[in-house]
Amino acid sequence: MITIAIGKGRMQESALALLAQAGIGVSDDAVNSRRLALIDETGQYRFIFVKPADVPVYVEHGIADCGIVGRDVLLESEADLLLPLDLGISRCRIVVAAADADAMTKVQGMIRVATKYSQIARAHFGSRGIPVEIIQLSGSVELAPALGLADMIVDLVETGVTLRENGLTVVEEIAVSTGRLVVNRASYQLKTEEVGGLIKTLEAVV
Amino acid sequence: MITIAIGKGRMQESALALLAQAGIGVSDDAVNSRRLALIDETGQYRFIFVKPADVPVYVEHGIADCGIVGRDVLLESEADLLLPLDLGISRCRIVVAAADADAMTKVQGMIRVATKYSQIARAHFGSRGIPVEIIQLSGSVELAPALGLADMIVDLVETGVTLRENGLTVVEEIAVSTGRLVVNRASYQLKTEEVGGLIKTLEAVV
Amino acid sequence: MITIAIGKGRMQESALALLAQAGIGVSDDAVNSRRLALIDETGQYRFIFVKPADVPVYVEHGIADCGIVGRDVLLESEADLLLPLDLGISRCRIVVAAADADAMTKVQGMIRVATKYSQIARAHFGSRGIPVEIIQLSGSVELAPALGLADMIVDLVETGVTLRENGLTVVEEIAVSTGRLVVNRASYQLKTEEVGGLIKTLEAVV
Amino acid sequence: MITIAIGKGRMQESALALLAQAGIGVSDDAVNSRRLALIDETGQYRFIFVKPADVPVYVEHGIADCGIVGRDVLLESEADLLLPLDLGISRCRIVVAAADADAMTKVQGMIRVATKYSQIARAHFGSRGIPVEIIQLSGSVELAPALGLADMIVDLVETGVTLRENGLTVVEEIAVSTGRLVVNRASYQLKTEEVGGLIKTLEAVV
Amino acid sequence: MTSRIPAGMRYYIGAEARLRRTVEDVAMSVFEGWNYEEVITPSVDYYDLFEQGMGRTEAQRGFRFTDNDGRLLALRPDVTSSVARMAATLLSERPRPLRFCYAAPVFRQQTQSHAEWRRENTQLGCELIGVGGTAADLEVLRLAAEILSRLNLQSRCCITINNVEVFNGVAAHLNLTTDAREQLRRLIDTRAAAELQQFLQTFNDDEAVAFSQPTQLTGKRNVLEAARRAITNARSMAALDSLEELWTGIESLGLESSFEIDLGDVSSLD
Amino acid sequence: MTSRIPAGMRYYIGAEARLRRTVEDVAMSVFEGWNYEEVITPSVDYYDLFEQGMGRTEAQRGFRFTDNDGRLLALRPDVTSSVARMAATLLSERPRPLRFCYAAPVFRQQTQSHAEWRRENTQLGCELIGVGGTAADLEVLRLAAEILSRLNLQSRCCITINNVEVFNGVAAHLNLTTDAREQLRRLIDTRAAAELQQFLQTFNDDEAVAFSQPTQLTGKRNVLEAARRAITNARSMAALDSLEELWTGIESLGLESSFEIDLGDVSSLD
Amino acid sequence: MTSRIPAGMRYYIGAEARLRRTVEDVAMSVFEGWNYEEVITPSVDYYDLFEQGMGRTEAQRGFRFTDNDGRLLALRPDVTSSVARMAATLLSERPRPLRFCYAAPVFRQQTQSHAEWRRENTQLGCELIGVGGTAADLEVLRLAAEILSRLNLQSRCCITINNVEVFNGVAAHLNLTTDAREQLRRLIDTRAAAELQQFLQTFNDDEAVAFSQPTQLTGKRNVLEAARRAITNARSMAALDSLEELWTGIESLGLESSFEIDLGDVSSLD
Amino acid sequence: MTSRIPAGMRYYIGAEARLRRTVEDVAMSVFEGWNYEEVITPSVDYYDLFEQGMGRTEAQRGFRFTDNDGRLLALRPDVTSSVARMAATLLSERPRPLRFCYAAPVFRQQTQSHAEWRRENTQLGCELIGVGGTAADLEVLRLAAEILSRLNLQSRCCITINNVEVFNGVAAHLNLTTDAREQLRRLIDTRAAAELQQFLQTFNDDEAVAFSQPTQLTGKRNVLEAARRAITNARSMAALDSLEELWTGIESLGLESSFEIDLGDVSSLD
Repeated sequence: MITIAIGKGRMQESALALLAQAGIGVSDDAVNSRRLALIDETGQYRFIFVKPADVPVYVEHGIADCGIVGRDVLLESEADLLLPLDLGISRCRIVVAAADADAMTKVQGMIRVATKYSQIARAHFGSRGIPVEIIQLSGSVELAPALGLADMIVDLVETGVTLRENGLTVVEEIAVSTGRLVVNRASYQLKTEEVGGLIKTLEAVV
Repeated sequence: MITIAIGKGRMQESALALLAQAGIGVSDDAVNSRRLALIDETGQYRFIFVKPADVPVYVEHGIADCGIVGRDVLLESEADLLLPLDLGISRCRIVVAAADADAMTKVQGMIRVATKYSQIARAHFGSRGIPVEIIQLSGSVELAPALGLADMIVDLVETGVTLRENGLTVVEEIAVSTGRLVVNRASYQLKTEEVGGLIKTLEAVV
Repeated sequence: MITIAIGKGRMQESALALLAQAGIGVSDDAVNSRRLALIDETGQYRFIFVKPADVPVYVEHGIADCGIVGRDVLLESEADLLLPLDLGISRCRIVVAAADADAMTKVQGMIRVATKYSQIARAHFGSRGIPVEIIQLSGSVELAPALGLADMIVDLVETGVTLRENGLTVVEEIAVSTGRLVVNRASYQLKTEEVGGLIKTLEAVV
Repeated sequence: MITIAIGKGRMQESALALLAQAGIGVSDDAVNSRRLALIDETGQYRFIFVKPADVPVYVEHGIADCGIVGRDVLLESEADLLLPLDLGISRCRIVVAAADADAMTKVQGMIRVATKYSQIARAHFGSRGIPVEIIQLSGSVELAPALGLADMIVDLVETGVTLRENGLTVVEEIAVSTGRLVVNRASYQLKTEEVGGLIKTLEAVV
Repeated sequence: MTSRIPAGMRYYIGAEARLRRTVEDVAMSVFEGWNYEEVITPSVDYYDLFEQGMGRTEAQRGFRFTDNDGRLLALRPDVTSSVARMAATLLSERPRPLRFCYAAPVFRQQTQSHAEWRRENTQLGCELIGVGGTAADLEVLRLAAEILSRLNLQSRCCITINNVEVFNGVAAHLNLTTDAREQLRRLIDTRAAAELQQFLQTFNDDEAVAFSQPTQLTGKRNVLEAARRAITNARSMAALDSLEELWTGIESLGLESSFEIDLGDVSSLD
Repeated sequence: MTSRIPAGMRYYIGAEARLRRTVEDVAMSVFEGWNYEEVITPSVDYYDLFEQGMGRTEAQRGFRFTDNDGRLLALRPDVTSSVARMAATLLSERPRPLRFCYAAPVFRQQTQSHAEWRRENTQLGCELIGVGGTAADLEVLRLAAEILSRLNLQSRCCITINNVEVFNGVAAHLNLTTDAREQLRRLIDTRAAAELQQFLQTFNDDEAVAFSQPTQLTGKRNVLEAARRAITNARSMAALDSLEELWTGIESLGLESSFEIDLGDVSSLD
Repeated sequence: MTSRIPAGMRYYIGAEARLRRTVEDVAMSVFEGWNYEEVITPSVDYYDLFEQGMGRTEAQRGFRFTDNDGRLLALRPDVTSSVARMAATLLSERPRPLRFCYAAPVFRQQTQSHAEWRRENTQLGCELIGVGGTAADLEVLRLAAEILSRLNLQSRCCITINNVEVFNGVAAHLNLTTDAREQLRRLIDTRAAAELQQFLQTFNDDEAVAFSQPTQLTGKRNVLEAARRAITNARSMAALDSLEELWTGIESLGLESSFEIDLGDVSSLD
Repeated sequence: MTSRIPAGMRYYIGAEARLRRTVEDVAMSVFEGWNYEEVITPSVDYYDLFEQGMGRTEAQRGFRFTDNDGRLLALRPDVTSSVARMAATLLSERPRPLRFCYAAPVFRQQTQSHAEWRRENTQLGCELIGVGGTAADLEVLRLAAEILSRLNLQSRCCITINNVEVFNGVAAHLNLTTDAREQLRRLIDTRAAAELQQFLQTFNDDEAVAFSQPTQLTGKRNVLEAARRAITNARSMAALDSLEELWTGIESLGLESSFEIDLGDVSSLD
């Protein structure tokens, strides 16, 4: 049996829908039961639901063999995982946003960037040779420019509504993020067939 | 005018109640208005509401002069702030918990500790000379032992219900946490009177 | 006028002979006068006589523009000098010597090497990947094996008589050493013509 | 039997005289025989004669159990040896000398110090907080100021004649140097009685 | 303050220490039975040695510091590099083959995975130097299998084999720049299927397809068959032949359940 | 890979570089007007110097590395330590007072606050060595005020003054161990009122009360009055007297709006 | 113990410090007159930057230490590398040419020559980026000459010019391996005539002769003539043409006494 | 370039490696016979641990480097410090006595003597923690003698014993400053008779005489008798009593030829 960790929230719904489409069904009752771990109807897969940022942790430590998680989380976590399948779900963009589309050239002195994604922000500005002060926040990043904490933010954008409501506009796109199937390195070797089977099953519906 | 950052959620309610008691009132309408910043009825104080973990960030950077935040957040953030007043609100405990009360002596090999509070956990076990593997999670820490990710957790405990529901028991208490008034170092020098006034006003009702 | 530093002793005689052959004469009286510095008969060159190991020092520091010194001294000093001419005088060999010609394969454990030339010895054994303990001596190196201080020595050999008298035989040759004309980098730029003239004059008799 | 290393030259004569006085005689014939090692007439002591700077090397490596060597050499070598007896022979001074007795305050910019004793010079100026450029020479140090290589020298002074002849005067005295009996640490433990005996014998004539 | 122990470091007390010693002794006795000589190499060595031996990415994970002459040292992240140098220099004239084994602590300041918590580990290994071919490879694999079996670990471990020339042949065939080659290597190493297909698509080359199906890179003999369908360049073909010969050897020893071929194991290149 | 610039480092281009040069020049010309000689000290110095000069906590924030002789060096986190050593050794025989000023980069590998993003800063300062008393203190304060004024910063800055002997006197009076003294210092430094009261309560000593009201430690002349009500030990009293004299001097110069007394500024002890 | 100052470090007090400031100010005002913008770059930067910019041999002379993420840092041995990166990344879209100047401390843990005692020096320099040709070269040379003249150093200094493409052309023509090329470079750099002739002899190539006569590599216009007699490869010829054009420019400005051509100045390659 | 191996490092090949393993195994089996548990401690630990455990002079000889959080690490120069910390913290509640043994590599960047060429050595040792007195001391001495005997080294070795309280008592009696105490320690450690007599002369104290005759510090029972003639302070007297009891124990076991008392062995203080 393979254990699959799924990020709670936004990702969970689309992941379960995709799995159901691939014939790996979990009843709604089960999902709502608040049990720690669920077994799918075929009895082949066991699911655990954790915070999205913790999916790579559970998979890296081998508690789960596989995980379904957004690319944004993966890039930020720098986890050492295999990424054999892009599930195409929960598509969104990781962007640099500011009040002014020309912010990059207009900011005087050091650019201050507020973000939940400090690794991604550091790599992005680093690869372009732009020194920035990165301010790590844990939420409501879009408020930072208006409150004067930062000149720009690096954040996830789905519809762009939140940005607009806070008077922000996209300055540049860093990456597109979609849900990925990730696999633990040892599970990939020791459960080659089961993991291979899951990949093929999901490939068929992606 | 002094800007005060308040952590959203659990802390917000008791903080606003305390402030009201001290004559610093903010109407419920204002709080519900989703405005970025609110001014109290006396016009002396401006409030911003951010994620609890971000309160030290806003105060350290001087965006807010003061903040109201739990001691757990302060210890974890290692922020360089002044702490002139213990507000006594939102009391809870930071504890080590495990399935077995004797876990500390029973675990074979390295102890694995899952926590949202990795600085606090590292300092606690470090000061006792116990090598541990700390696994940083972003939430649902109480699930980690049952899922096999960790032998113990370091977490915040208010009533103990969550622990009990997950079959965990307190192994030791690390610290008690209550809401604190924190002040930016520069604001303390440059706005000595206003900050001093706030402290005195709050002292009267603590 | 160009200042030339010459190593006292073995090198001095052959250097002065070569200079005389090139028309740069210094009278024996002058040499014996114990004066600090001598001017040659043409008045173009000034000579100072110092310990051979100090010739690179005087030239590197620009006290002398040029020097005449053995390659053994140069290799050992790691001085940053120009070496535009091999004078071919005072030819000798830098060798590894031991009581037994097969010492390299016969020594048990670490090889101990006594030498006045620790840089040369370190580079030689280092380039061959042989770990050795180098014991720096200031003289009478050939006694070290018989006294039990070292398994081998690295030393200068002219005739081989000293080695034989001490029961040593050459194990391998590291390099051939002859007297060299060395030039200070700045003098080479700032006195291009004079230095160039000296080189040409000497080239004619080498 | 105890092996004693003695520095050739200046120190050898006074050391042998002192030993003879203490009843440890070596015939002149033996000394002149150029043999590697000599046994004294009592058969208790074996002598080897090496360059003064190499005496600490032979004793540290345990090739000789004891050595007789000047304090100047010991300070410079930083050898890890026991020093149980000051023999009082070959007394001289280690000094800073310059053309001008007020050199220390008159030199403009960095002070350049030429010396054979770079460790001693570095320690001396270092302990007084004076930054100096130390130029390591291997001999004829007294010529360095006149040739313009250095502002001062650190050197050994016996009579002061050499200094005077080169127009130098003592600026300050660093230390007094006399011949010392030095002992290898292991020999001191493993041959306690013999070494103790030698010390007592020599103490009687010092 | 000094009650704390650095991150990634630990004590082994009593039974745990004994267990480590036992494992080492078992491995060493197996090695000795196969005529492997034990070697002990320096714990501290020049950083350049490891950069050459392991590639820059891995070597940079090591603890680094400068020696008295300013040269950069590293706390050994790897024993192989040092044994290889020893064989190539000090023992350059010793008759081949050379058989060496070792059990020694190795270190990393930055671990690769968050799950690799320890920064000090023991590396147990052997090197068979100066002889190639299937027989030599089989010797080492049998040795490894014997050690796992003596430690009762055979059912919980799976030994991965690969011949990096398969990858190298394809990379050479695609005529990649150093950067592109490194990018391809990383994508294969993490089986990043989506990115791989995008990367290889630009080449419009049948060979490229070989690495674009991560699930076909790992398995038993079938992996080789799948690879042969896509790969035609001579260098990779030779490597596949040699892997096949090795696998046949494994099968004839009845050891195929302990081994697995993984053409995508390109982590140790750089 | 090398397009990145290390965290906490930055470029200053054109106008920004010019501004820095201007600020330095202004400060230096003021210093020169007061007969302060410029000194330039080594950017790299022995770590021990800074540990002695700044205390271990601050010194350990520096970039540290070893020299060719294995001694620990630090990239200067502070200029004062070096000037003090120079005065005490190289210039030990120069007639006092010595007046020195400097403008030099200083470095921290670990910054104290998350809001201090930069790890390389310029320290502008002066040292008046070999003379004490109110006149000397006033000279330095007037100098500081003049520089701020010339840079038009006087309205945005407030210069904090303190005499650490006030704290030292109380600590001595309470007869604290080194650890307890350090704990008290940290609590005062962060104005941790709750912890302070708990800590001081165990002493049941009127003196202790002096530091338990954080809001009474910072202000103008009133701070001294409040302190006098609690403190009676001679050492602290003398320090309060000297602070009062200094404040009177500041008032007589009409500069009291630029200054503030802060008895709780004990950050630089250790 | 802390009275000592590390080897190669020193104080500059009073007049000496003032002199340094004056020299910097003079240079900066000349640079400004030519529209060069001042830049300040980080004192601490990634070691890799310097290895790329200066070559490994020179970069390894720097003070090196690790950052919080384990990456290797160096105390800046050079400003040029950092300005080049800034131009290529942060300012990649600024219109060319870019004109930058700087005055900043640079450091070496291991000095190249025993006569270079200091390990901290000030590098004064400028970079003209994004424009080539004789006019650009002449601009920088005139600037250098003007600064020397303003400092009254013109009679005591000689500015060496070279075009490394002369060497590169010959090395390419001889089809040298990386190691052989480096060996040749070192022999030319030290004018090791005996070793050079031995080295070049194996090539039996007329071009090779060009570098075998050290005395013919350094001088005025005559150097070019001598070189043309031996060198025929197109790459070196182009470089000689461009050097000649530059020299003609120098002559037309009457500055030839301050300059010297040195085809053997290949120290900065690697 | 990477053919070189760093100074003070070496390989052990075949027989040499086997010999080392044998020596370790012999020692460990003796330790086990006496109920000592093996421990393995971190090869890399905080520098502060070793500074506290060994004294600054010795600790500074270690290889040092910084961790990701900027804290200074050292490559273990010593195992005792780490075992002591483990006993005091992690095992603080384990019933005493604790018996631990270890065999582990230790490192020094700067060796103390030129004759100590190696910078990596193996430290074999044991710790008996939580029990004092002659019986405990004798246990450890018998263990050491047994190991030497099992290795056939008893005739070539001599185990030195001392009780540093003899020195400490005298230093306390003379009321020395930290610096003077350290100076005295060094003079005794090197038996610098001339300097010692000069140093002690200033005290005009009979006790001082005890250490001024280096030849009387090392030997068998007679050393204690000589010391008793000069020393009268209670602290030293108690230490001499305890040494005498220990020596009597050694004699009753007939082991006095393997041991020597050395009151001058004060190298490990600081």
